[in-house]
Amino acid sequence: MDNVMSMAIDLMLSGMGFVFAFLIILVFATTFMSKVVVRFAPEEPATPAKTTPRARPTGPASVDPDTTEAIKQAIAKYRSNHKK
Amino acid sequence: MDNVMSMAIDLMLSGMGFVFAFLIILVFATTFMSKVVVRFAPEEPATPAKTTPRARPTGPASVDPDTTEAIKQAIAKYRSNHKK
Amino acid sequence: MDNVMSMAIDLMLSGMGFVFAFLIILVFATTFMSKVVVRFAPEEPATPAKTTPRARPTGPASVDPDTTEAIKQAIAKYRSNHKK
Amino acid sequence: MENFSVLWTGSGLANLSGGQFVMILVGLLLLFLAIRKGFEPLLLIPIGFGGILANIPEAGLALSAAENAIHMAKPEVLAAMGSALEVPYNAAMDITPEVMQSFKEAYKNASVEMVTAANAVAVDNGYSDGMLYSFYSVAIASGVAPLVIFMGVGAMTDFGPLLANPKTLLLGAAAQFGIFATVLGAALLSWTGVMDFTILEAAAIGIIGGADGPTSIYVSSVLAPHLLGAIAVAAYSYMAMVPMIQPPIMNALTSKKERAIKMSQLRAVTRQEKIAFPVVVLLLVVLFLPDAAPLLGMFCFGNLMRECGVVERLSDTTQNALINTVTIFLGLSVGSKLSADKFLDLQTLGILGLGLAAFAAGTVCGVLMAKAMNRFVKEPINPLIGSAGVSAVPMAARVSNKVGLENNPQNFLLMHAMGPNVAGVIGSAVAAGVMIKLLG
Amino acid sequence: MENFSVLWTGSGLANLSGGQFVMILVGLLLLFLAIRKGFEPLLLIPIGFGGILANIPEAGLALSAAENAIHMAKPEVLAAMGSALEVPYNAAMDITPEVMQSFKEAYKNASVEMVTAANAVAVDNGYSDGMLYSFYSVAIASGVAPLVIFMGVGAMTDFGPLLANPKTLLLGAAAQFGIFATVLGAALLSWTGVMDFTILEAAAIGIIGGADGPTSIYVSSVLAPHLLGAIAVAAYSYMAMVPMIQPPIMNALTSKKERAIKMSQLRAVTRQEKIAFPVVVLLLVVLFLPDAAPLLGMFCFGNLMRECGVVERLSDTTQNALINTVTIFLGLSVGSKLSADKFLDLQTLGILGLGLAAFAAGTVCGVLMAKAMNRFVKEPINPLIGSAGVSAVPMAARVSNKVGLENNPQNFLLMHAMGPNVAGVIGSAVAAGVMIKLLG
Amino acid sequence: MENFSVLWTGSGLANLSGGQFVMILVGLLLLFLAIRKGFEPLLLIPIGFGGILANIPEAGLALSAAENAIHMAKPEVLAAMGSALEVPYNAAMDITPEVMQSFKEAYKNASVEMVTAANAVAVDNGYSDGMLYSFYSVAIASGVAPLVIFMGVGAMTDFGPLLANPKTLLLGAAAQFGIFATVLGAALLSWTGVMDFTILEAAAIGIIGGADGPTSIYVSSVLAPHLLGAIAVAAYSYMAMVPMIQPPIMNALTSKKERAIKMSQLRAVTRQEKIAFPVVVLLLVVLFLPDAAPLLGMFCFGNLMRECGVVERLSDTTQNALINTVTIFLGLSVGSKLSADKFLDLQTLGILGLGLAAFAAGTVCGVLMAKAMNRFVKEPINPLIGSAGVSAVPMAARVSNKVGLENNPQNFLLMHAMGPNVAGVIGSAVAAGVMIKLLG
Ligand code: NA
Ligand code: NA
Ligand code: NA
Repeated sequence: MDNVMSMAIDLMLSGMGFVFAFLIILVFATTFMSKVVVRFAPEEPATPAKTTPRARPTGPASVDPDTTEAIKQAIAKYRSNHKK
Repeated sequence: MDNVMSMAIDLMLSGMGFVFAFLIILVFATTFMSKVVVRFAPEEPATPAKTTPRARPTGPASVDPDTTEAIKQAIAKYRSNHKK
Repeated sequence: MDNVMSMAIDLMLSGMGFVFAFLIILVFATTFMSKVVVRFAPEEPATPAKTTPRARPTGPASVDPDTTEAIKQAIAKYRSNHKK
Repeated sequence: MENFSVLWTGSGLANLSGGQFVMILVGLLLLFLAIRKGFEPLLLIPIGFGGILANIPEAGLALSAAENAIHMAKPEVLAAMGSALEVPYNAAMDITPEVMQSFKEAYKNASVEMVTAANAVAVDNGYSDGMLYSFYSVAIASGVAPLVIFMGVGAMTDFGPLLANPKTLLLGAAAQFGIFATVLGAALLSWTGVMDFTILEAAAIGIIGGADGPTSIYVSSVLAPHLLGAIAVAAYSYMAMVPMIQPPIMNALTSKKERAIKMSQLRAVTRQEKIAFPVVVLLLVVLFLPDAAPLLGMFCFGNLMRECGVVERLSDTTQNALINTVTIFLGLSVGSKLSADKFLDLQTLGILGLGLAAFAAGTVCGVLMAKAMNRFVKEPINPLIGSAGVSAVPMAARVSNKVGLENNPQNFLLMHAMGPNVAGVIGSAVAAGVMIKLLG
Repeated sequence: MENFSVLWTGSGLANLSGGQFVMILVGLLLLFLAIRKGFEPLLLIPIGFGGILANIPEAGLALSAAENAIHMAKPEVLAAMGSALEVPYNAAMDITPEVMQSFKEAYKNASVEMVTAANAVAVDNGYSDGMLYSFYSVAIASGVAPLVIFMGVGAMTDFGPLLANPKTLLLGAAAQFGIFATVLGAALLSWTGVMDFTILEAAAIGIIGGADGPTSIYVSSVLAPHLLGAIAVAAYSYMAMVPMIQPPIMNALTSKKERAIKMSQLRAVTRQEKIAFPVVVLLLVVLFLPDAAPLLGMFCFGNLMRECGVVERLSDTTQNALINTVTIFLGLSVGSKLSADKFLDLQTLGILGLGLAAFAAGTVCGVLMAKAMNRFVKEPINPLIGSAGVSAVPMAARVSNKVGLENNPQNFLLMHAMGPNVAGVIGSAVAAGVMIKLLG
Repeated sequence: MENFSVLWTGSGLANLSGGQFVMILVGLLLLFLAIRKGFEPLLLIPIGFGGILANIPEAGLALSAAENAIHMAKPEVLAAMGSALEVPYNAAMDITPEVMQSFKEAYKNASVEMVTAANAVAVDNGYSDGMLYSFYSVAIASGVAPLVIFMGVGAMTDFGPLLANPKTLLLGAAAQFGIFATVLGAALLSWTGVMDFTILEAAAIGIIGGADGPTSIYVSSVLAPHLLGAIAVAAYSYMAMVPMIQPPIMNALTSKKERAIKMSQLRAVTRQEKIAFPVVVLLLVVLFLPDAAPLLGMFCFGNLMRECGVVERLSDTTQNALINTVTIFLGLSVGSKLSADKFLDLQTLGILGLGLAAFAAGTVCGVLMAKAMNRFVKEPINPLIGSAGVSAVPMAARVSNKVGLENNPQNFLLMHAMGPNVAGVIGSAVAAGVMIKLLG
């Protein structure tokens, strides 16, 4: 029994220590990564070029965002009403 | 051979007996359940409150049913024409 | 080593031979099949009757192709914009 | 060149047996019926295609690694297999048809441990399980595919019409007589010496009368796996032929006046009742028939997901991607049982004949039950909806509706027939549970 | 008639034990909470339903073939099982409760080889694995279902708010104290003799404090599979109760002024950062904690599929058909662990109590960490977002937002709270990795 | 503290070998190519990610339970493993690198029975199969994942252009020379002593020239599983590089005038022809090449589901949820073969070089075949569509179209090139069948 207690304390200390260590390193790594990205790979301006690698099955550019939004809402509505 | 025949007769009697017994009990259980439900959990009026527990992903209330119906038909049409 | 070489040559000869044999037979079989089909099962005219065996979930005929195309594009657009 | 002779001696043309040829034609016929005649295409296309694949000579797609090794009959491999399967054979002996037969028999009757050992030997010697055999093991031998499909069917079933008129459950009960009449018929064929069926085989054949694909496959995978191919083909074919089988019987057993009975509109059913119903069925299964728990449990689970309204994404997947995926592999797996040596047998003819009798008997009892009930209930029942009790959802209900309209163009029976129709699904699952309990 | 007596003696009514009755009520309660109260229905409906199925008397759905054979206790089968499991028993001996117990013990402690042999004997004698047992083997014992769900969660997670303010990762770290405090609590109960938990059990219980379903299931399947049912039920129930558990704690630990702190709007995050983040996390896992690789690896993989923008079809399937399918079978499998003999135990009470403590402790530490950080950072943090560090995505973040709005109707904390919220997912996966490394 | 030292000695940083470091960079490179350069992202993202996971030190994600136990090398466990694998070792002996090597060799060459026993020992001692190893077993070792993907590809393939001009099948045949030329090249490297390939390995490498992912994976899983990682990476990478590899060859082999040949519009193809075509292909497989039955059977089945028009829900699932799910696990499984000790080998360099040669040789033969055919047919063929015969659907057809437009802005070759393009899929499946028949 005593053994379980001391193992639990050990587990808590090493566990919390490790969790904090890992996430602190992650804070630094993330911050560093963001700086590198912003420096070396600045976000391309929002032109069609930006989305080249993105899979665009068949979508032509002729549908404006408002229509898209309307369809989006309609579909959401449709789906929430469906199969009731 | 004779054995198969008598086993089949036994199976028929006990099988049909059990099927009827089970479904007759189910008739009573269902009828009773319906009474209980109607008594203790009357259908809430058809207000939005009714559908609270129902998962509504993102659907805003601003799309009227007619639009929904139009979209629904359009999608059905689209899907039936697709990949021919 | 020599053995590998001679086996590779054998594999190439029999492999290319078989591939050509199979696809040449397929050319004839396909041509023959097309003739049989055109002869005995001529394409039904492009009326609704044609699509009878095709599963059409719910799509009524009241949505015209233009609408379908618009929806199609809108959906494609919506999908390509989704989850950016 | 040597390679060409290997290719030739291993080709289908050089090995095609008459049985395989016939079975390939049967597969093509199933595809034709499915595509051109609309016979249950969702199942018959995978079954038909799987049937053709299973009969490709030398490909061994429907055989296990050990069966493939036995078929290839290399002396040294056979010797190793022999020690695993306790067949007295050594590599110096001739490979006679009797030797081959004794290996096949030994494998069929071997214990799990011996089967495992034989397959290990086969894999060590470079053989592997055929593709369809793998599908069958995962999808059907484990029992999982019919259960998942039953869950999907549950998620697609609306019990509203049944709840509005619960006494139509009795029509679903009566129509199950088709199942047990068929068992009796099979036993009779056995008794009279026309054919030879064990009681297990008779029961598995009987379930065709349940008019419910997954139930048929589940029961025959438990009671008589070797008949599964013929039973599944018979079940789905006759379900597709319901519009031809039922109307003459319905017309013969009813008077014009009975067929014109107009039923009052069904009451509205609340959402809570629909949620509670699968739970009630489940509890009755718990109390009375644990052996129906896998089938009815998954069915009720699917229906609860459908009705509870809070897990729509699970319900959607169950009704679409999941059931479709499982249907494909279930169909191919059933097809694996259409190999010539299993299907081209006198028993198959018996199964096809008895299956037809089963549908007819179920229809008869459903209609007669409705007529009998009319003596006791005040609100009369149109006996045409009795035939829908065989299940074959929703085909049988549509047939009721169609025959009804022929007699009274204002009389729409569809919703009324949906009650006994879904009751038939429950009824045959109960019958399946009884048979597995008593024989399994 | 004999058949009727077989049906009766095999019925649930004749065999229902008190424990099974109670567990069926528990299953119904879970269904009620899920459907009427909206308690994590996606998981609790399959779990509750699976729990009922697992407790159907005589159906043995949650038992392996060998366990079913032992339960049925036919002398000749038991004798064969005895030789496989090294239990001294022959068919002539009486089957006393002690004999049954010794078989159960022997099976539980048997080596893989003996288990295989026992199941082969059972299958040879006509027994088979129960449906839920098969689901459990494939979905959970293999570890695959929680990992696939974690991949799906990764594909549904937006790390944008976290990337905009990476220091909120520390809130996610602090809230993991709930996990280890619970381990300590379980050890304390053991030490004081109130209950009896091994360190493995204590650790598995602690992970409830991670407020993350798949992580809890994964860890308990590795460390303490026999507690999996209770742990999963506790984890999902308390996650559903986050809106009740957290607000009082948050209000008690903060001043009105702290709760009204307005946080500045988050900066925009570029697509490249979102793509790079899962790779960065993966590389840290590679360098520092290989034991978290399955969980965090699949999580990062899902997130990379989401963000990279070139595999949208894979990402869509991961977020829909795949995660839904796996959720269904995961839930039913968890339900298989709700059998009366495993669940109705004093330990379950302890687990439920400790789980509640875990959530409270995590909340406390998250809030206090936020207050502590305010002493060091110049841009003040509203301590209400600290509670979101327990994860329970997105419920905990919504609670932060709601409590914030109660104190300052203009203060929208939702996006700010999403940072610690998803950080909590990473944090508990790291904690899981540490525990598996040190104890697994 | 002891725990910290356990965590440190088990961390990646303390165990990362040079080979693992390099392979993680390779994985990152594949991710980069997939995301930024659009190189076959659907496969290369899972493969690259899986490759990184497979090289996480100490995590053992790509190893079986027994391999993990051997790697951890606890004396008492090794002793038990030794008796299962017939390695002379007892717990008192030193664990030298030679001992470790002899265990690894023994496991690699063990019979199925010995492998089973070794894994049972490992599981009894607390080891388990790595996640990626499990995925590989289920997805690839069973052969099922490439077959299901092939079914999906069949369901996405339109044979219309091929049916309109069946003689383009010959272009698909000619381009398969790439496969056999590569086999010859690998044999030549072996003969000259530069590298060492067996005929099985040479054949598996050759299939890269088929330019068809699932076919490559299927063949190498049968003939040379240890090369599967390198072969799959080469196959998908070169497929992505088709727009770079092919145009120079096409321009070098054709005159300006040939490239400007305008082809007449394709005739309309009826629905019945499209339905009959997969059945015709299947029947030819039945008659001539049973060993191609798994690949071509599933391909034709998918195509029949697509075209028959009565099972659209099955076809939809096959093309979406099912193929996407399988792609994810296939990719991760392939990644499991990118572990440093398997991939960082001189053979991999040979495979990459030969793969490039294979694509080039296939392109050359396709173009030359088209030129040769022009001597015999009256309706001239633009030789640019010959290159599409390598398959790499639809990339190679697009390349034909693009090069065509550069020479004649009015000449749209896309539909004409789709014929040889899909013919190439059939052609390489036939070649795969021949190689499996003669060598498998
Ligand atoms: Na039925
Ligand atoms: Na957490
Ligand atoms: Na090809």
